[in-house]
Amino acid sequence: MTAERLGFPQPWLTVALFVVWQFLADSVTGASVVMGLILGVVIPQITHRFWPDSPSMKKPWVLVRYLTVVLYDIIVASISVTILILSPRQPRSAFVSYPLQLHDPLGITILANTISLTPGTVSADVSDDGTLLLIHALDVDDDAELIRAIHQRYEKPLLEMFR
Amino acid sequence: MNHWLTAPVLIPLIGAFLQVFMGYAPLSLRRTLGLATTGLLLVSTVFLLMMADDGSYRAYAFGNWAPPFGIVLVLDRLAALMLFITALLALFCHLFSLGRTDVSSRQFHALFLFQLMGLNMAFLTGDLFNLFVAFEVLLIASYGLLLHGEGTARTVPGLHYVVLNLAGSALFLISVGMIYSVTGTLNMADLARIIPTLNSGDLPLVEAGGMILLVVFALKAALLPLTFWLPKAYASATAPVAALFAVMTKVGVYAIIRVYTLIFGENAGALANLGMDWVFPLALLTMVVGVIGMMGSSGLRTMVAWQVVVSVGTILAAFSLVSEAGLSSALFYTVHTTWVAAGLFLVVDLIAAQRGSAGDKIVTAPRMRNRTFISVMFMLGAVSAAGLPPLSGFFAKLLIMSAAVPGLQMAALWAVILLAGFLSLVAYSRAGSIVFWRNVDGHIGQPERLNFPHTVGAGALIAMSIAIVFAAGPLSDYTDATAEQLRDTSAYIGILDTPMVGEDES
Amino acid sequence: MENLPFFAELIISFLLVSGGFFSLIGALGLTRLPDFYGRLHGPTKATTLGVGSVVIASMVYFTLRTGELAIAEVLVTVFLFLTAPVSANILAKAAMHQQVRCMKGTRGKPWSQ
Amino acid sequence: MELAFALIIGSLTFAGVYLVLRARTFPVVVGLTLLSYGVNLFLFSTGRLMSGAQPIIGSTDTYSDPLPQALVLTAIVIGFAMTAFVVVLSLRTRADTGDDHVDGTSETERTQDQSTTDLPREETGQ
Amino acid sequence: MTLSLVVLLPFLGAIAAPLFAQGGRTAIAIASSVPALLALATLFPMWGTLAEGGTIVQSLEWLPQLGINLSFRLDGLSLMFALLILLIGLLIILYARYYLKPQENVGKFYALLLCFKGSMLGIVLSSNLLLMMVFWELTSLTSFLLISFWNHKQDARRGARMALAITGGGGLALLAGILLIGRIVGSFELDDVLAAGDQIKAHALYPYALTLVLLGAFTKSAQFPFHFWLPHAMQAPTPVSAYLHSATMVKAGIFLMARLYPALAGTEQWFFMVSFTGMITLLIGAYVALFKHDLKGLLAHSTVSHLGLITLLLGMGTELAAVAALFHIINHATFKASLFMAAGIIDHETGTRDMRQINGLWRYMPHTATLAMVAAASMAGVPLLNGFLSKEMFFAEALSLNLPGIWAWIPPIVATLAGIFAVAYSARFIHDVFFNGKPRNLPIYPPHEPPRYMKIPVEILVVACIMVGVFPAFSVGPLLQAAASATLAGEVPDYGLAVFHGFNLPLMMSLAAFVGGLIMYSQRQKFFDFHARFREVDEKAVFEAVVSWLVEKARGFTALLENGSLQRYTMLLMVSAIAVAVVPLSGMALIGSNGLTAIDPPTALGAAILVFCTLGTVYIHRERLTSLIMLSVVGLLVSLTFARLSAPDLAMTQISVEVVTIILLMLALYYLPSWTPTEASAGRRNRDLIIAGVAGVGMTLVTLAMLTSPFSSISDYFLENSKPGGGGTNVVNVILVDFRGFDTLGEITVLAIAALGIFAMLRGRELSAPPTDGQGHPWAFDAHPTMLKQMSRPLLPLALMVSVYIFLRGHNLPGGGFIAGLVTAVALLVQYIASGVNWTQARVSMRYHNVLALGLFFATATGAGSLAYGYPFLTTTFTYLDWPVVGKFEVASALVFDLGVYLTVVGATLLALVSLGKLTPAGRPLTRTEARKES
Amino acid sequence: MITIALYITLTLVGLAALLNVYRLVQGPDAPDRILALDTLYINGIALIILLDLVLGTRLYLEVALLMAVTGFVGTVAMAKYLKRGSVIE
Ligand code: NA
Ligand code: NA
Repeated sequence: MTAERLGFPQPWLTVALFVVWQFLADSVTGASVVMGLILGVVIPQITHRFWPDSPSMKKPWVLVRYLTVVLYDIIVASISVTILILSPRQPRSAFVSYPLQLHDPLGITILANTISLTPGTVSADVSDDGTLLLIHALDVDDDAELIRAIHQRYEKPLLEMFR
Repeated sequence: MNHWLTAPVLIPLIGAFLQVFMGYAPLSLRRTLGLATTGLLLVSTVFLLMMADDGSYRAYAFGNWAPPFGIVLVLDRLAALMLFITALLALFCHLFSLGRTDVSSRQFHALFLFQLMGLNMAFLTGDLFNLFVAFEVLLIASYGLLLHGEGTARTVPGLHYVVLNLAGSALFLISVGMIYSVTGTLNMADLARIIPTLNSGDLPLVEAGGMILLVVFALKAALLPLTFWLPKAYASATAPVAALFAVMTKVGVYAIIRVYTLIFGENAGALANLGMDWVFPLALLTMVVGVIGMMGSSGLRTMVAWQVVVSVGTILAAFSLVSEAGLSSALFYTVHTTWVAAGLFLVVDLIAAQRGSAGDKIVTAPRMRNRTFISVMFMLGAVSAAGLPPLSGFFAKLLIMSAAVPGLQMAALWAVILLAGFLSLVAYSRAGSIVFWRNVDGHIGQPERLNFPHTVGAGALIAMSIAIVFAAGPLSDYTDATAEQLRDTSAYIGILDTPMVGEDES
Repeated sequence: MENLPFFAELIISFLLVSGGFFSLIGALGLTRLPDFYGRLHGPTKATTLGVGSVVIASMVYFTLRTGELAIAEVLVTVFLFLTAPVSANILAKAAMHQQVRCMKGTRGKPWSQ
Repeated sequence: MELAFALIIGSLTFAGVYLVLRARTFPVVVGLTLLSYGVNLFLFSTGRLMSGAQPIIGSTDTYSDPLPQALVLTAIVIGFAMTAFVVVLSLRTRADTGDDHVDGTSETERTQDQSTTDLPREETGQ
Repeated sequence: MTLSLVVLLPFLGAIAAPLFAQGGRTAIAIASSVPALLALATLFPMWGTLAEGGTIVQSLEWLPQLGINLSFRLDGLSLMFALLILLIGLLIILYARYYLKPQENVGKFYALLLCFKGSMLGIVLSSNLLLMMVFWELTSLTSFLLISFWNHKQDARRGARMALAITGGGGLALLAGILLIGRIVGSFELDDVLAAGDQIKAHALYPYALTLVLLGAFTKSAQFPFHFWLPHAMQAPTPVSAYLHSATMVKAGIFLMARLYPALAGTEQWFFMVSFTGMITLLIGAYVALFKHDLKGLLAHSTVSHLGLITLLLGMGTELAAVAALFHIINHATFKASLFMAAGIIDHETGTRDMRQINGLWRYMPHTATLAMVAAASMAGVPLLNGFLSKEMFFAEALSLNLPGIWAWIPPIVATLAGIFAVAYSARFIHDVFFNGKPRNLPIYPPHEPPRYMKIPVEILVVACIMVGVFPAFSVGPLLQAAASATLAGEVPDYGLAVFHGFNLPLMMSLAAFVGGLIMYSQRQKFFDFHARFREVDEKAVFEAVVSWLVEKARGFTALLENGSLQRYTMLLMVSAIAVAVVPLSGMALIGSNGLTAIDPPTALGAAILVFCTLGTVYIHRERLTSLIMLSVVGLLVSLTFARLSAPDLAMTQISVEVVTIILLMLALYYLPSWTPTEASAGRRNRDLIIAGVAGVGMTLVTLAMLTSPFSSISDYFLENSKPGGGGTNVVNVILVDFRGFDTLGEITVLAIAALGIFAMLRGRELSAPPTDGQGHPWAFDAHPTMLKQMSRPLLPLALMVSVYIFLRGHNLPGGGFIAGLVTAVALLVQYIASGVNWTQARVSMRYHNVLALGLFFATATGAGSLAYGYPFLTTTFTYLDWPVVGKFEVASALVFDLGVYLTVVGATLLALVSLGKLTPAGRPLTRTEARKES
Repeated sequence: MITIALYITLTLVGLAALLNVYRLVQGPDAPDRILALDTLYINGIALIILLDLVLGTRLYLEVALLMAVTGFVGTVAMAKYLKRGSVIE
């Protein structure tokens, strides 16, 4: 609340925007910093009403670790998918319903995205009550194993961040 | 540079976006502002008319960029005349729209003013591509106005009108491209300067471009065979809109006159008088088809719509005589027909409002209220439109007929004009006697009473056909001067040397 | 284009070619895999990754060539990585609604929308 | 290069014109869109074709003609406005006539109701 | 300008008269006679000059370009007619006072009557042919209104329209004729025309001119074959018939022939056309008159016949004949007017005009009877009455006309024959009305004499008949002399205006006619039986049938062309464009002097895909979604093409417009069928394929030729001045916001108008949407999927930032207000897609109307700002600032203009698409759970 | 070396685009086509960046950025149409 009055309705967003502007400006100069700050403050003022349930994130360092893991997995995933695509054998596809422990919708979304980007899985749907996540696995034998892996590797850190 | 030149564009533009701002302000306020805008516009055009009458070309270079690089507005007699015709017409149409038309949508006044902005832009611009933009402005506004109003009658004609004009715009761009791809310029004066100097290898593209451009303008002007979108569209539009549209076809005519006197005129070397040999016969055919349409109309609105077609044919026939006299007479006739046709649209609307379910249909109905006033208005309009003395139409046609030089052309022109006059006389007298005199007993639910805006709006425009008679001398002096000025293309090209602000000091 | 150190050129070239390669793989997946849900995997990963490596190549190239930071390209990749899963998700939902057939032998079945 | 480009414009024009001549609103709209693509490309090409010659001062040594680019940008915007309008108008036509035929009704029906319109004459008694 | 006053007075009266209508019939009658009296007073002093054969011409310039001037001329001829018009006019006014019923619209009647009088005076007094033309058509119009005075009567309406069509149409022919004469003479002034007689007759255009002029004259004066309108004009109130259709208007044609006699007469063509027309008319009129049971019908046909007689006289081409014609004009006017009035009285008093009912009125109204009988006798040509004198002259001329051989006999025989009929119908008028037993069931019985004053006009006229008949030289001699000299424009032959010329051949002919006529009347029953064999044609019905036929054919023809098929109209447009372009392009070199350049494989591949998808869009256009997907591939590739060919701004614009267009079409597709039925026949499809094919090939060739030909444009100027003059390195953007900023202003206006138009078009409309999709699946339930919603949240701030970025760099690098605006718009659209209209609308603080209006305001205001510094609209300025930390940066007024563009784009795009999104029928379940609850 | 690599990459991406077009034409279902379209957009992005590299300029980068945005939005709109009919409600 006070944060809002200070003009930082979504501090994390302000930070993010500032960083993004530096990227857009291709460099960190006086001008880009000033402009980045201005926009970082002004834009949330305009848009915060469009993000009512803005994230309340704890332990941001966890995010960093998480991201590196994901990036690594993406590469691996791509290679495995590549092999699969090139290999003649029929893939063993399955639809798996994943029981969610996360409640924060953003958390769920991040998880779903991660799943879509990593080993042969695409998150196809989230139940309206946000308890189930439907996953399509391209090539998997053991659904339980898949669920466990996802929980260990992704949902845990996310649970740390969004609790 | 004289800033007044921008007035006819800026006044309606500003008026229009104020209307948008005030979308939810009380209607009375919006009306007052709207009328004030059109009134102011009329004043400014009168001012420009007087200014232009010194016979010089005035250029206004936007952004202080010298032509041909920047866009210029060019004021000459022709432009001033068209501006004035439009502004006067607009004022009375706008007046007429108060009460019935402007209540059915908050956008009406804005669209109406945007329409005027587009028209004036088209009349003033000295840049070919900017002419395209102007056309788009006035077209999109006209789409909005045409579809304005309750009911579903105008939807399909509106769709036809829109689709055809979109295709037309595509053709416009193609022709502009063709011309630019050779001449490398868009400024009309510059084009007029360059085209006579082109070598034969470059001609085909430019000529083709010029011809396609003619087709585009012919579509706007509803010249045969591109006529048939018009009657249903105009007949289905609300009265003030239809009346205002009386000038829409004239924009096409104006564009033809401007481009085919200046760029492809007599001094265009190999491309001199491009396409005029197509226009003359088509114009005559347009008149014939138009008057047949009048004959066959089952409603008064349709009849007047066809009258518009006839008048387009008449103007272009006179123009394609390719002579100063012909041009002058064409302009004189334009003044007359624009106002009178518009007036007729409004009068017909009054009639329809008096006849209950019979509306504007040419059928018997119970005796209408206010018959004397309305019937006199109708008769004056009809007599003038049919070209009978003593009203403006007669003198306009007389000028056109005496502009023709003896020969086959003259024979054809006279024959068609007189035949058209005769048939429209028959058509109007038939329609009038059925509508006004053939009454069945019974009474009409609640006929609308004549109110001030309606009476004045319609009356004034019809009265113009008398005013023109009294002003015939000065008016034809003006149109003569205009024709003379238009044929002196070198003077127009002279605008390329207009000094920019700051230049003349240094 | 003026010369860069061999090592840089090598990296850039590798990134480029692998980028093209992954794009092609994505397309192949889209072409070869038997059912829609299968095909969904190709683009979401391979093609995106392909663009990713091309982007990095370009960043490296321009940074080295101009000597000043050239990082704006990152945003393209970031954006793609953020949106690709969502596209996949909503497409999957669309497919399930359309009752697009799954390859035989698929365990489990899509939800009704 | 020129040949390929010419063929592109030709095919866009062909496609556009053919679809514009269709009887239903939707193909007509698609046709108009294609036609405008073709026209925009044509207008753009009146400055002739160059690669890597973007008219941004200092970015190269030879610049392509910027004027057609500006014109096309205007044309695209206007074309967009017009497309939007005609799309909505086609919806309203559907709503008002219950049909998505460009003439509101298919030709056969129209010719029927035309023949039934009666002709009021003086001598037809009241 | 006293003469113009004479013409003007009646019109002024016409305006004034109705004001007296309240004062009753007498008041208005008196008021209406004032103009005529004043006019007479004005003319009177001029008699002096005319007596010495002089003419008075007064002229005032009006429209020199047309050669039409307000010039009037008074000479013998015009004076004679003017007097007829004025004097008889006075009598008519008096007569009408008693004829009209109080409850009738007397104001209208007298106003019209005066208008007519003015027009008629205009005709006879004009000294400029075009001016005369004006009045000529005015008489047609006023007579139209007078005939239809009782417009509740169908016959009146029809008769009026017929008269208008014939005389008005003839007027148009006359106009052409006059214009030709003007061409020949080089002036429309009567003096010049009359002086140029020989020149005219020698000219190649003379035959046409004469024919056209005579067409005018014959139609007006009811000459065969145009005579039929006159009898039907008798539907008018009797005063009108008496005035217009016997005394004055119908004489206009004759007047014209007399007026132009020196200019046109005296040639073979004149002789044959005029005299033969006259002869036929003379006979037909006389013959038919005998069989009319309607009093006015009889008189009308007799009028036709007499007009024919006068025409015949003018046609003969001899001076004496001309004099006779003039003389007969006077005489006919007097006796026929009085007869009409008498007929009117009878009608008035008996309630009918049918001679089969009207009998033996002598016993009831001896006074009227006497008057009528005298007048009728004059009509029959009984000696000592004026009719006799002119008829004698006519007979004499008919004899003196020396035609070759057998032809020489025709005129006298015709004359005598006509005379016989004339006597016969006159006899009938007398006997069948006033004697011949008792009246049969008259509507008004017993009839008696009319009011005293109603008879006065008749009395005066009858007296005139006798006076002229007995003392011709004394009564009309001078007037006739003056008129003759004016008509013949020079020497008048000496003609004896004596009552008795001795026992000569003409007298014998008169006697023959007299005896023959009486015999014919006594034997009338035989003739009636004979005549009854031919069924009479009702010209009104014929006319009406012709008009209806015209209307029907016209309607068919129109429906044939204007068949309401957009496909045809578009086809016509395309074909026209192709047709006009083909001719010039046929002479074009396929490949220009620059020749072709090579293409690299990837580009070629792209081009191939582009062409393929374009044709694909057409090929599967009936599967709408698929064709739409194809379309967006095309859009994507067009964007790539722009990038490939050095147009980054266009590439960005294209791609962002593309997506909005696609969303738009998706929105639309929801309400439309998802597939297109096969509408057209194979023939139609092939036709269209050919048209499209020609267009495509044409554009290909044009492009090819254009691209390979050398080119130079004004653009170097932009490249040079963009940075120094416009302060930007992105030349395209500088052109848009500066060099051609006015285009951009127009462009955003278009965008704004389109959005407003769309909003207005959809306001308050509910569109019905299909319950299932194309394959018949019912629509899914969850409207706003979680993942999409979540992703859309951060998207908005990011997109806004990108917009700012693209906006700010636009002036120097690819980008700008328009693209930035579209990015913002798209980002907001994603909010609408992901979270719905209500959710988003609740969070948008400003009405899109105002956003776009604000945009227009910014653009215009920046433009107007320069006016303050005396620079033209849209003049831009820029400067460089150098701030600590920030460093050096540019501030340009063009940026504010671009901000206007940005706002307009955002406002317009969203207003359009959102008002489309709002159409969705409310109350659809938004989630699966909701849906389950409902079911 | 980079030049060669560039042309190899261009060819590979070109082939990829070709295969995607094949899928787009082939279908069989609307989702397949939309997926193909989405992938084509991503190829387009790659091509633009490659163009930048070929030309040695970064002026076309924003085109790629916009393609990323619009490609996503277009896909979403089409997919939502398939599911729900009304893209905006
Ligand atoms: Na009798
Ligand atoms: Na588009």
